[in-house]
Amino acid sequence: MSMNREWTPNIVAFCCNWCSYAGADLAGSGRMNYPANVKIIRIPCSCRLNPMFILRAFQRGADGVILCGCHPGDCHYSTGNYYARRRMTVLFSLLDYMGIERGRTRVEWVSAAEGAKFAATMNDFVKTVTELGENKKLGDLRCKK
Amino acid sequence: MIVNRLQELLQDDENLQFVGWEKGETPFDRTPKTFTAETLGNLCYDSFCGSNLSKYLLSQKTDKKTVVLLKPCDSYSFNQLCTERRLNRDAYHVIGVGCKGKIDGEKIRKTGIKGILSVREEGETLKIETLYGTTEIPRKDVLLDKCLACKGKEHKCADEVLGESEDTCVGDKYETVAKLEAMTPDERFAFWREELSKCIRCNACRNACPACSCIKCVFDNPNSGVQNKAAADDFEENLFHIIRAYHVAGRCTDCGECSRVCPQGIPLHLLNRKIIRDVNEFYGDYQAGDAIGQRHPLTDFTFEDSEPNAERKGGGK
Amino acid sequence: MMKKLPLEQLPAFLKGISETKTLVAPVEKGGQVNFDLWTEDSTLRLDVLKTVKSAKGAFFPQVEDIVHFQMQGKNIDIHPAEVLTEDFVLFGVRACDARSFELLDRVFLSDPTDPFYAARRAHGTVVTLACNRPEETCFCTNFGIDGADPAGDLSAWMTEDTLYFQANTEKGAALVAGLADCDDGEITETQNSIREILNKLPLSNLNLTGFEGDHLKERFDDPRWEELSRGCLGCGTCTFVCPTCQCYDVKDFDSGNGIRRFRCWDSCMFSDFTLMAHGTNRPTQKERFRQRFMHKLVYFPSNNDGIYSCVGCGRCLEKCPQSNHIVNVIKTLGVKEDA
Amino acid sequence: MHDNIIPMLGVVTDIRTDTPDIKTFRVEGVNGGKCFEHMPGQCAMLSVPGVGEAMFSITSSPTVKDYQEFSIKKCGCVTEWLHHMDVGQQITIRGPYGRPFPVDDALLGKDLLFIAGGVGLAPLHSVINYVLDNRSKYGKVDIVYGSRSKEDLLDLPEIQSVWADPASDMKVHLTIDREQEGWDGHVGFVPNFVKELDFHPDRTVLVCGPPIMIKFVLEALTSLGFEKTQVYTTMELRMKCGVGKCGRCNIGDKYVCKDGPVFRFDELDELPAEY
Repeated sequence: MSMNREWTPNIVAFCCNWCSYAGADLAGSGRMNYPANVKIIRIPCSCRLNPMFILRAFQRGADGVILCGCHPGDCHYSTGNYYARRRMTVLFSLLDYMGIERGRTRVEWVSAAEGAKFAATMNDFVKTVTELGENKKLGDLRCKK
Repeated sequence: MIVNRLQELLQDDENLQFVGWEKGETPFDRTPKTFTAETLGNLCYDSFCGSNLSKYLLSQKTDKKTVVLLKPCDSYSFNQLCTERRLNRDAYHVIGVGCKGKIDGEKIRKTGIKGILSVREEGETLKIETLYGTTEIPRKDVLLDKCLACKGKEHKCADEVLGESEDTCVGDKYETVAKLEAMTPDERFAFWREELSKCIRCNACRNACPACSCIKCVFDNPNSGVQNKAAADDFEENLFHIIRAYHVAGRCTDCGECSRVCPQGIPLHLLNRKIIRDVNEFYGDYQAGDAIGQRHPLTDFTFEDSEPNAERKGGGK
Repeated sequence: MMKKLPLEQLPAFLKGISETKTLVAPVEKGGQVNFDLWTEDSTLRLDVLKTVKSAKGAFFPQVEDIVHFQMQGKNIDIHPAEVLTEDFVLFGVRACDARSFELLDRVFLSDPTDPFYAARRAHGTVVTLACNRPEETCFCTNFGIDGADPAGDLSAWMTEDTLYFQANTEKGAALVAGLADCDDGEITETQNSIREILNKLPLSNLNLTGFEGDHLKERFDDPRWEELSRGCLGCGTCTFVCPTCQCYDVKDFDSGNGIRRFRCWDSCMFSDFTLMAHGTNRPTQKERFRQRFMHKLVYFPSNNDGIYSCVGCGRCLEKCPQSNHIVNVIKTLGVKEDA
Repeated sequence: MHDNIIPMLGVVTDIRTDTPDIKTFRVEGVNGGKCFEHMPGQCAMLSVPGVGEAMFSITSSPTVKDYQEFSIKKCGCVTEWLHHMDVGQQITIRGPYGRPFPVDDALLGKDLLFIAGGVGLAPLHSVINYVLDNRSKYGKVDIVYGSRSKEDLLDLPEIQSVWADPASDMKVHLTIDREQEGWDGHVGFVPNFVKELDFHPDRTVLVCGPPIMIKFVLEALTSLGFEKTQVYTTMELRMKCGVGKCGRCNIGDKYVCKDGPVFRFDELDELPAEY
């Protein structure tokens, strides 16, 4: 690995199967640009996101984690994203309290039709995380190359 | 006085069992115990009975009607466990016992008093006899941390109340939380790193916690990839404590057992208290264990809930 | 010949050691005193008798890698972890912890020798310190340990203004070679005052009859284990602060760039300790609780010339969240002499 | 000097599917040949890095010169992984661990009776073949082996063609738990079968199988007049280090990995009943 290669953040995006994953698909088929360092993980619903998943992502080298789900009111399972909204609010606040910058975690509601929003969201998130720099706080030293 | 009342109860039903504390070897040893009619004489309740008996009830057989002694703060945990259907309210006769704050043996030792043979309460003073002579210390200086954040003298669940209680709360219990919130992320991180790096992974905080009542914890599942007994990396320590605190979000009654039992004195309650403060702020005031059957904020929602991304300094106001 | 060092020169003495060797001593961090790396900025706490964790970690760390693997297709590369090759000094160990090393030796240095432990033992110099102010939770005297005369490579006694040293091995003598000689009698007074307190300790006369190996099954089948274990939370506090608990677990961690196999302290109090694919042979806390104390008081002596695997340091008495500790067990199950 | 806890490399050179949930793996050193010498009844730690390490009894006889075999039932993480791998896979191996059956000592010249149930044949397999290769040193040999069904009988081809061959001078008694089409042998549980076969109590017995089977076999043997000092079994507990240090397999003052896994029943009687 070249030493002077510019650092780019690793982003893990957890996407709800019903809306945001399709939104990401649309962004792709519409040839909208968003950075290649966003790794998408599909989950059945935004409320499937176990806090352990987020921490594991950080452990294995993610610099930012974003959750994308259906807009409130549009959940395929009626209410999943309402629960997710509360859970993530509390979790992200706790992570911030422990010193993990607020900008590294985010929740966005992206519908299947919002390919452009997906791309814009990712561009913006990558920009925020790039400014924050490398995640040195929640990473696992053993996983560093 | 308490034992007399328990003896009376025995006259109505000689099959009762009693859950209380027993005196141990050192002046501070108070072991949770289940007593029968024969052993009831050993039951003891005094200023050193700081441990919360609610969690202890989970490990006891309930083939007999159980009389349990609960301090005001313990009654919250009892309610919460009843709410979660881990305890059956009808199986217990709850005696609310008066509490004027419990004494922390560790704090006495930390003041440098060594070789403690006995501790006597005289009003607001503790007379301490040691191997190296006698000494005194004000009672209020060595109360358990959880008593300094007392939730009040009211028993939230009791069939009868014996003795007087006192609210021992000093100042604002969110003071330290607010102080941390005012720091920069890097300072906060440094604070928690220093504290959590002391963790020896004994799991006492989890095992003592009345809200941690899962029969099998995710940290005991080798297939979860969690190194539950090895602080093999800083990350593992952070992971454990974040998940531990977050898993009891909305259910934590702020009973303070986690910090009391920590052998390394990590202020774990500061994590839980942060969550309680957030939940109160975002979703309205809520006290877990206030009453049996409450629905806690994280298993509930409204259509108008705030968005997670809102910028909050230190995750707070 | 004894050596002495004015107490105000202690920091310089320690600095001298730390310049050539790693120096581990009881230092305060985050309000807790533990054996940790000493540097000039450390807060040395020789007044604290009981560090939270015992000194065993210097020879048997809580976590250590034993082997690394690289996987490539169907092939595996095995890279054993390096054993310690540098000398270190463990300063300020009390008599109880010093004895615990002898007990650990019986486990790790018995055939087959544990290479990691053996290397640390070979490279470590243990400097002990007499216990000026024994505490109420101390019960080391029951196990023939004398807090006024600690073992180790180099024994030390501290008075108001002076530190006295007595070397027991060549390794120990090397550390204090440059110090002034003094008369053996200078510590007699300190020793006497320590012994006076030791005799007054409330737990100094525990009755250990009935815990010999030939009573094994009798002790095991004692119905009182049920009652004793009731309050046990099943946490590992007692095990992890204990100087003689030596059970460990071996685990693999896949870091994404190789697999690290490490071992870490384990506790027989944990529910997964003996868990197998088909279940566990110690299904309730009663069996796990019993295992810990049977091992310390019956099984270990039965295999080791009657030596108990407890040194009476009293850490578990102070730290058990439920005050449910080894002294309770000894007092409850020990054979009572008929009055 | 690392050998006791650092594993060496082994290659799986053959995988045989014996029953629906048991496979037998042949393991050789990377340069061919055995990884180490062993005695019947001893165990080895096999591991798949990243998955875990587990103790298995060595199924092949020490008289096999070129390799070692392990018959492994699928029941946990490691075994699951082993069952899914292909020939040529490297694994790690260390051993041998434990006390073997006293084949060159107490068993010499004795009339032997082997009793096995299910995968419990694996550790006895090693002894039986060792006895077969040194046939003149031992007296009469009977093998009682039972399983849930015909398909679950381990090593059936070898049993029928080698052990039951008159040239081997051993008697094989097979049984399955329930009636099954295509099975004309004995049907019934092993302990009852042992009683029906009415062995003379001068035999030395080696038994291995599920704990419940061992319990009833022991009762059956006692009713036939056997003493506990004549019966050997091999135990299994959770093990990690294999050298009597990690404390996991400790029962009473014994460590199964070091003082066992082979125990005589009168020795087990002196241990607390915690296995």
